[in-house]
Amino acid sequence: MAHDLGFWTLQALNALQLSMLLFLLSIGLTVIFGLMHFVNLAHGSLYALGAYFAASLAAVGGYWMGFFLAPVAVAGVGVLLYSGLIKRMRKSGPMAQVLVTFGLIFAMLDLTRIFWGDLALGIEVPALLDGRLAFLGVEYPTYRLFIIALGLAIFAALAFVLARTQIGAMIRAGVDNDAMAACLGINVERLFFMVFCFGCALAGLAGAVAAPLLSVTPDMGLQILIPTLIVIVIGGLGSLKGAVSGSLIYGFVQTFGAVLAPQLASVLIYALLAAVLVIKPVGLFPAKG
Amino acid sequence: MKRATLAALGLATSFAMPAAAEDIKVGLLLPFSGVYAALGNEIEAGFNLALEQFGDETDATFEIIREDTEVKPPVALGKAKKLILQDDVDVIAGIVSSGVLGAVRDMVHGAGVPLIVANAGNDEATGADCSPFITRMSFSNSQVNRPMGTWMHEQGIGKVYTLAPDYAAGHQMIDAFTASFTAAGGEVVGQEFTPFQKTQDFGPYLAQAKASGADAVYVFYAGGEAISFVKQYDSFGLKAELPLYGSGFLTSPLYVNAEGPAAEGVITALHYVPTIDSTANAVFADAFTAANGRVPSEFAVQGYDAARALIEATKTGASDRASLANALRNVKFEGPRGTLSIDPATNNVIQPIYVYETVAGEDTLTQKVLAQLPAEADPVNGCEMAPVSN
Amino acid sequence: MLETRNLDKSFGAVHVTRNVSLKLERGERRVILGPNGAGKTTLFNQLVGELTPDSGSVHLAGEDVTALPVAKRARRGLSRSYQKNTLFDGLTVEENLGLAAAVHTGHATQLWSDSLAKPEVREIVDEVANQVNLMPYIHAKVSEISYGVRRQLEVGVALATRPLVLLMDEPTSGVGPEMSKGFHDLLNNLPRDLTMLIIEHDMDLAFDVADTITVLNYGEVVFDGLPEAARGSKLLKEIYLGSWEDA
Amino acid sequence: MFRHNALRYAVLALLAAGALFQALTAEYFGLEILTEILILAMLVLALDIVAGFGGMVSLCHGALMGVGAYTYAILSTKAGIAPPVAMAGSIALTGVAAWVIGAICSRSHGIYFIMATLAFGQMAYSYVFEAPIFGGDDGLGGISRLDLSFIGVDLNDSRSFALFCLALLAAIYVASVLILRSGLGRSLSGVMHNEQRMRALGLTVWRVKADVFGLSGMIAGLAGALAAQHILYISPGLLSWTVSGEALVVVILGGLGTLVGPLVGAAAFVVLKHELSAVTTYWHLVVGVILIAVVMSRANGVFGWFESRWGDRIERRMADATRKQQSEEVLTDA
Repeated sequence: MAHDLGFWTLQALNALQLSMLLFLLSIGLTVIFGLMHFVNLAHGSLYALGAYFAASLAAVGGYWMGFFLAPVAVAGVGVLLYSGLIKRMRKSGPMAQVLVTFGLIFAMLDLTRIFWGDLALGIEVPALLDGRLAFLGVEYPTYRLFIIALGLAIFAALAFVLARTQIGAMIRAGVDNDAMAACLGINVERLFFMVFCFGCALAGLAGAVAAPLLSVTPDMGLQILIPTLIVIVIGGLGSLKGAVSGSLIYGFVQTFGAVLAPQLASVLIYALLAAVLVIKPVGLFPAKG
Repeated sequence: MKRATLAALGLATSFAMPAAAEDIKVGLLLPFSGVYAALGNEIEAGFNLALEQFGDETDATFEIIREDTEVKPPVALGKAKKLILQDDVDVIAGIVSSGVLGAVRDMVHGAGVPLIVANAGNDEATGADCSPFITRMSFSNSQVNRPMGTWMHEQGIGKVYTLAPDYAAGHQMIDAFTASFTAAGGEVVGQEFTPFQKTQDFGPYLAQAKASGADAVYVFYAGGEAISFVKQYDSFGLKAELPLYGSGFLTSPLYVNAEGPAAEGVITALHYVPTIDSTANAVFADAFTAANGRVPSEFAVQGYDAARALIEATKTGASDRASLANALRNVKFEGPRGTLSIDPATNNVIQPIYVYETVAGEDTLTQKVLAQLPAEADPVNGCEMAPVSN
Repeated sequence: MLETRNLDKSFGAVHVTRNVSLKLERGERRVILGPNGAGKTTLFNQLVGELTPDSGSVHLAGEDVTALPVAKRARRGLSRSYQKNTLFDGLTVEENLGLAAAVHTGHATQLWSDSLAKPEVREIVDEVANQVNLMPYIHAKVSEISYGVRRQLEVGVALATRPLVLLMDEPTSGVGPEMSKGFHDLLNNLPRDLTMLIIEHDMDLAFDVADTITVLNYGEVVFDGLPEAARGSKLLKEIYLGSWEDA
Repeated sequence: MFRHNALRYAVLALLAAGALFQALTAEYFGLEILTEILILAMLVLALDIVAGFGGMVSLCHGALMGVGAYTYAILSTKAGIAPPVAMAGSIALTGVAAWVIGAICSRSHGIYFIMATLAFGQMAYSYVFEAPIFGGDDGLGGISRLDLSFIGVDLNDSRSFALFCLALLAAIYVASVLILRSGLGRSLSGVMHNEQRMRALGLTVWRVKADVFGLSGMIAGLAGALAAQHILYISPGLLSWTVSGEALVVVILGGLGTLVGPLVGAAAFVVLKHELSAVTTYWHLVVGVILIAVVMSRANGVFGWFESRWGDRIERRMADATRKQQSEEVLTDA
């Protein structure tokens, strides 16, 4: 294990890249949960949908068209889901929600197969982000640096919006106590709708961003779901801090686990999750104490 | 115990009623959903094409009953039982995953139903677990990789780092390569097996490969993992300093377009390449492309040759389970892959292996055959087969 | 029987329990009075272990139980009722009492037999049902009985663990004055050796049952003595009645 | 706590008669499906006990079943232990594993409980998937069935095996009812209704949860050992979280907390799956849509819907009768 500093820098960047991708996914899921107490297991399917939209749009108008329009398209699906299902499920218990969204996973998996086929798709990294950049003494793929930067930018933007703006205050009030928020004259229903669609858009964005990195397959949503859930449960549901810390923990444990203890790599993260739940049954930074 | 089980289940060979002469019931057992659905469809397309092209050569007619394995061994076993006991098929063809093959092996063997394997490559199926009823028209994991070890060393590559998914096929492919590569005098400087179907980010492993001091990297990945791997390998800029070699599934025509330019220059070995220069291949590839709008992959040719083998077998007059099993073991024909024959010791197909480089074609990627390595039979690996008696 | 020494608890900047020391003798019936937010329920929660005090200790029958979890304290004889009904809604009155009695008799974790069929459990259920006047409703589901009867059951469930010390958080909360009176008669008829600590809002009613009175204000004990003394206390009237008027 | 009512008895009798009829008359494939239903029924009973009566919505019961199946397979094939002992061993080991999971997760509630059990299930899945002794992704074969020839039963005959599973299912059903009616079962329902109060009454809540989870795990383990003997081949897919998810779907679609409902659900699910997959490879889509529709209808599953429509009427009539009796008693007391 005679690795130089560059090797570890590279691995740290890999970990960060994975963390940021997971952050994009988990933040939407966790805020939807924190605000609406809604468990959306189909969040991973929205991510897959984002990747497929991006692949189709990229074929027509290049990468950036997919990058910008796929989240919009997924948000559109979010609108349909919200008005068709979610709105009516809001008052149901977590079990009913788990089941409906479990049904959605099934349905959306087969719908993507019907529309896009079983064959894996791929899209190319845009010319602008192709190649590598010298960074911290290592050569690192530009596109991966872009993902890291995008994740950090969205984190910063969300932190700002939540802490400093009117809508952020409304969301915080809603997470804290939605009945109270309603009393304060906040249109909770509209707030939920907006947050849900925004969460969907972020999932779509994550899919669009992941597509050039990975392959676009019907089961990619199922594959990413478990890591995303682990992230938000370790971090604690409903909080930005939880989502970002959970993502970082997952990214680093997974990456360095693969390097240092490859035999244990896949069990490690589950063991960590179990440990966290034993010590803090509601995760590290839950929105409510 | 096993025999007793099957006898009691009412599956003994004597129980199988010979079907009406020359009307042959074929169970097509393939994944039409799940992760390998694309392979199932590809194999079926090839299978149907062969029936169309060569069906007239035999007097037999075929009734196809397709069943979806969902890539789940228990489901597949249930479907195999249904085909054998309820539909009373004469022969089964298909099977993509080795897990599914392992699951149905005892069933078809005990029931005495011939099985033409159209993909699953685990070495045991034509080794320790071989059966006179199981004939493989696809490949074995070792067969595809073994010649590459010698060939790569001949090209002057001394040190190699290997990567593959952590499951039986991954180990068999890499082990076969490692054995021949080290026997030729090469050195494997590092080896890693990544969690199967759970690895999406290969970055951590690529950094290790880079740091290993190898001259080249040899890998086996397939499907979605192959796409991610090839693209990520390229994005780290490793292709220039550390050439990428591998088992040919890595750049299969089925996936290479999703990999894009990242796949250019990757050199791999496989039992079929769509650009093989022969009449048989031209006939096949043109018809397949016309019917499906894409060039055929190795999976398509496996389905094609499986049907072809069945047709050849019926030409001998075989029509029931036992006679078909015997006839299948003796088929020999000239196909898109070259001359195919069945190794009498193991029932595995004997075929040449092609080393090819993925290169940019006119508008899509294409394959440039670098070498045709001679057909070799696998070692017997503990296979013992009693002949099938009628 | 029940004693606290210098209990202290804060939630952030809010000091909810300040250096509370109480001592209840066996069979003593003490009522805790105090305005809303005086820290009465918080004190209860620390006594039974649902909250951990920042400092100080709780002693039950001479033993320091501060470190013990809720269930262990309960098994040592500390039982409580809640200000808001915390009953088992889908079950009958009998089953509600039976659940508590079974914990006391050790049948609650038994796999081989029905706890409610055990004579020991039945005996307690019948006795408690008589003590809190629940006999006429014994087979009715909680959802089928009136609010007042539910308050009786709330105390009954706590009683069915056969406690040494019974803590009652506003047992008459939400019931009319007529019924409250009856409720206090019921409490007065409980065995004399049962130690009781009762949070009560209504001062007049409190005097019906109290042997001693403790008054809390801003988490602090401001009065500790006999009811007669309390009745005359000017301090008490000021702090207590003032806020009682708005309640 | 669990109660039978006229409707539940009627449906049980119908189910038993149907299963028996199928077991005695069906052809080979019908018996396969029946056995699949019976084994799934055991799993969903196990799940209904914890989820329907203890509020512990587990997403690791599929994995528990897998643990039972693998334990049986490993013990009987690799360790050379006699099948009956291997079966007892697999039930015991799965029970212990479940007890530990139940104990660790007992502090988590709601979605956290679901996620925590999911984590444990995935942990088992990953381990089995990767450890070479379990045959990895390819799975494990060469499994043999229990030898009951000493009482003249040959379990290698599918009909006998189906009847054997039916008998075991009946025994498990009775055991489940007894568990739910025991002191432990009553305490469990107390915990589900109001955990804080049970704790305040002196109950060691985590022990109750762990014990029931362990018992439920034993049933899942038995289902697993039977699944291994039924298919004679096992693969890690058995432990995947989607199996747990499907079991949960069956419990909910059948009717959570009714015991009888999930049995109906198991039969419906397996038959539906087979019928649909024969027609289309997109059967997941149909199942998904049905699932959404049923949950959206806000009924407690198919059986629950039926029960609330018809069962209530019967129940009310019975309740009226007892109440009349009670009021008479009160009058005589006075």
